[in-house]
Amino acid sequence: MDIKIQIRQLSVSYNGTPALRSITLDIYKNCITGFMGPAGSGKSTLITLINRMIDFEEGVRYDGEIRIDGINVLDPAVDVVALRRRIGMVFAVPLPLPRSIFDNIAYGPRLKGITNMTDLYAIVEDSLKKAFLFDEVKDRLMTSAMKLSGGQQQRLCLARTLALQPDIILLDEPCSGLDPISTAKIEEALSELKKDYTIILVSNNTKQIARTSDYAAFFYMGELIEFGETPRIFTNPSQKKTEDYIQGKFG
Amino acid sequence: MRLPPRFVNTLVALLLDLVALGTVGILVVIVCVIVVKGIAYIDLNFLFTYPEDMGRHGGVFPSLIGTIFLVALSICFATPLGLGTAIYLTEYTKETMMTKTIRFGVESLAGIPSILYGLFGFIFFVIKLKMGWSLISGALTLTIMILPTIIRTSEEAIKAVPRSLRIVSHSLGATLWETTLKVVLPCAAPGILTGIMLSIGRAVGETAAVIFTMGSSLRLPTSLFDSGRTLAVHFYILAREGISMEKAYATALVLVVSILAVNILAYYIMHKVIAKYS
Amino acid sequence: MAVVTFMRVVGAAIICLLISAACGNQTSSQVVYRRHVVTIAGSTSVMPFTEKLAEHFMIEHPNFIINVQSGGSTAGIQACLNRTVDIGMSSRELKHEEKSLTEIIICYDGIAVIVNPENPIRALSLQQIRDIFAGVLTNWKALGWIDRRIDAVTREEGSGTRSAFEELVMHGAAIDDGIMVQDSNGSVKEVVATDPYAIGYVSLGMVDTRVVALHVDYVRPSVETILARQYKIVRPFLYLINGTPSGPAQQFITYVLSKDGQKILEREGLIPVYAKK
Amino acid sequence: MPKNRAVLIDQIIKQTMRICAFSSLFFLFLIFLFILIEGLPLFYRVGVGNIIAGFKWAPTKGAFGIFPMIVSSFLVTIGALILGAPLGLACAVYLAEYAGKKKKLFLKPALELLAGIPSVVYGFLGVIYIVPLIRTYCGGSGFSLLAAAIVLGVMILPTVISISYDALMSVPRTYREGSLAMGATKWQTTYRVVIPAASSGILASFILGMGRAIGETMAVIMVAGNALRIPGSILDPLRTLTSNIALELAYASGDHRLGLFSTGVVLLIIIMILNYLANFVIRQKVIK
Repeated sequence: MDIKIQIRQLSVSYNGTPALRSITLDIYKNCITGFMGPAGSGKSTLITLINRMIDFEEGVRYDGEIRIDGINVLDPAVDVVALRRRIGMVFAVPLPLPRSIFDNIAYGPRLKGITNMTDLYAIVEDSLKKAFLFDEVKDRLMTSAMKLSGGQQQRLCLARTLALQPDIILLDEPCSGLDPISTAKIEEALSELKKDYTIILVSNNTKQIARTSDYAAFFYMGELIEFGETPRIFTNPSQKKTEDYIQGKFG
Repeated sequence: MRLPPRFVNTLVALLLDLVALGTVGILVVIVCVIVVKGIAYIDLNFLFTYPEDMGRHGGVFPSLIGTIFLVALSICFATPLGLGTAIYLTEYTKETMMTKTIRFGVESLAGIPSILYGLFGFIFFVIKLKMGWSLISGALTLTIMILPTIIRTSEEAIKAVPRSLRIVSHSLGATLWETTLKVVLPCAAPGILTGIMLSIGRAVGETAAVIFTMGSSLRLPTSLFDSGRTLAVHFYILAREGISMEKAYATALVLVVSILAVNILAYYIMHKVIAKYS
Repeated sequence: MAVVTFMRVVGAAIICLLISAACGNQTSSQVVYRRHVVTIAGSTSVMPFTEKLAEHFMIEHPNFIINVQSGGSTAGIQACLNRTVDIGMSSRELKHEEKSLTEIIICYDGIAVIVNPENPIRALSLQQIRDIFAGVLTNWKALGWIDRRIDAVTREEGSGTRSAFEELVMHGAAIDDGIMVQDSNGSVKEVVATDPYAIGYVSLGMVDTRVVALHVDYVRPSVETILARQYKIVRPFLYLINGTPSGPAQQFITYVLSKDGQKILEREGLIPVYAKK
Repeated sequence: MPKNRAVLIDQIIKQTMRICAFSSLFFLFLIFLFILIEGLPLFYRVGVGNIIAGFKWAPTKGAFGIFPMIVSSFLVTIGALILGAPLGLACAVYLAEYAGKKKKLFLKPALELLAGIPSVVYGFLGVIYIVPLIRTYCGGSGFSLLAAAIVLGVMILPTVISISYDALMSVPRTYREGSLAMGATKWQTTYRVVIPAASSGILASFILGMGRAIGETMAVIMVAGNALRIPGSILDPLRTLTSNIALELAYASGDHRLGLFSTGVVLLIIIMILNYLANFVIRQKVIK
């Protein structure tokens, strides 16, 4: 299987306090890689580095390499705007923009310069279908996205990300505020999407990682404790800490 | 003798109630006096005919148009500048010595009394730049005068836009400007509009800065370099020179009602926004 | 959605305004092209009469625009000196260094000393008036009325009426600092009309039923007494031109000095030039 | 990866915004520059003392003393504060502590609308109603320190109210709850806890109110009588720095005009000091 993202000796600190220590990790193409770990373990920090959203934090220093298709995205010369158009991101809280469903999803394509309404509609429809939301909203695409339920909003955010036609999708605890049914719908969507995309799912819900991911990584206190194929991690972890975490002894 | 605290408490509550109502009463009385005394002399004719005999007879049409032109021009100049400043201060830069200096400048401008704006506009635009007493001199002077209001309200409005929306926009590959234009400004629009409305109110009612920069010609200004007399200046001259009390009250009515309408609309929009975010 | 609409509306409104402003300018410049414009500025005393003359003149000559600005005699003289106006208006004589301008006397104006109609006093001597404005006489009792402070009102520094009054009445004595100051004929009249204890001085042409003009040294101020050279507080109203006037300006001046123009001034209570001669 | 067009546009816009942001400073600089250029030569020629401490203002005769106007400006301002400050503070306290939500919703904008009424309208109503009242019941011409103080007292209310209100509202809830829990009545809480805690903001509101009063022009011209002497009583007319400029600017030329700009310089300095003081007072609290 191809490696999509290579993380090499990556260290990050916030105002001098280390958040990630010398992480080395490979993310495979067309797979769901789950990042798990207790709060403050550095898993969210890691994904914000991949699309350089970390630039909006203050007092951050990082060191090391993240290579996507061989190009180091931590290089200061990298065009972050183009980078972010290749890497979609879904946040922990559903964050629709205060405009219509259609405009939310068309936001990314429009930034790319697509203005033709037929093209835009095709992209919107396609993205909504992939996020399993189209049937629920097809009659009210022009109504405000704020009126959707939490679960719908989160799928809208997923669809909005898909509309960018990215290679990689980063999901930062996307189901933390959702009910089990909404969660199931998103997980269903993800398992379909991995055919076309490389997905990184951050979650502190170990069961979700077990259900959905192909590979799993366990972070603790800024260190990568263990990484491997999900079934192995969950059935036969090589580290004591991993086992304790999976069994719910802390976290 | 010491009064029992509970009694004092009730007394004070009552007293404060009266004081607050009394103060609002001042506003009500002012508006009522103007409306009651002015309403009899005002009709469409008054608004759309030319004044005769220094304003003793006839209407206020040139002043009305002069006021609209003056205010529209100064808003057109001040809004991009003020909005640009607010965007720069909130979106494009971090708190540094420089932003502190800019904020100090804005605060200082806000504190300068209008007569000094008049003095400055007179010497700079009218005399040094040889624009004469004209619409353009008045508009440029007012632009500087209302700039702080627009900057401060816009800044407040922009700051109130949740950070998360910006983050989302950036994550979708928008540049800082695209984010500002497509996400931040639309969300902040009502607040910015409130600032513009308040500035309009201020500009319409201004006299001291206008009279020395735009002059007081009663003619209809037909070019940027024509002198003109705004409603506020016209009212000042009518009232002060005792030309016609009827016309003065009628002009005051137009002035006060339009300013109050703009202000009330501004507060209404602001209130809507507050209701939306909370 | 609503916000976006808002922005669009605001944007559209601003664009419309800009376009209309731009169009407005264009049409006006075309109009100006065909019309003759005469700019006149100066003394607030002369201005109302010039306004009136201009109104009549423009009815007869619709292709003329006469722009009348106040500003005061000194400002009018200055504006005329640096040629920012076609005609300057002055209600005081030119000083030595201003003599390069050509003076045209358009009429004569008496300065009336006015009191409120409630005031029973109808006559004062020049000396008494001088004492009042010099701050020597401060109570109406000394003049035979009630025991009440005299609220004298004067004009501000730079006013032509004030300098004429200083010359004709004060004879070099200084006007007291404690006296109220108003900045136009109209506002002086307004104070006198509303305050029963006030006394002030304005252009004779401004006197109407709301105030009473006092007899000075037993002479009633009027066109007749001025013509008979009995009423002494008189000054000329001047138009000033710098060099040769433009055609339109000359045309307006000719109109002002014509029988028609002079009649208008006479009706306003001023003394026409031909009568004085 | 090369920088794309959007990023370039972003840079251009950033520079444009920066220019906008500096425009305020530029305008402030221009205002200072031109008022000082016009105003300072006379200080140099006539002497600072002869202007600031001179008693005689007769610019056409070479006397440029504005001491009576400086004094008058402060007298009017203090008068306005005596009337406006307690009233404004009372309204702010009422709004912040006593008014119900519904009442507040109506009262706060209504009080702020007072700021929207043009100063000429205040002046006009002052001339029509307050001046004759003073003339009839107190004596004098009515055009007086008292009339100006009353009109300005009303005019500074919105400033005093809104800034005091903000200061009162920023007092933490826990202060009030602590006091009320100890059995204090609402008034005792307000008087002994909330107002002292908000005192710096309230003081700042008074200072900014002073700034507003000292800078007001048209209303003052209309009601103050504009005499050149320091008033001997509150019923005497007086002329402030602002009205001196506005009364004579249109007429002035040569040294007379320079004299008015000198008046402007003095006014500008006073205003700057007041603004700085208000800022200082507010910041003082933050540091604490």
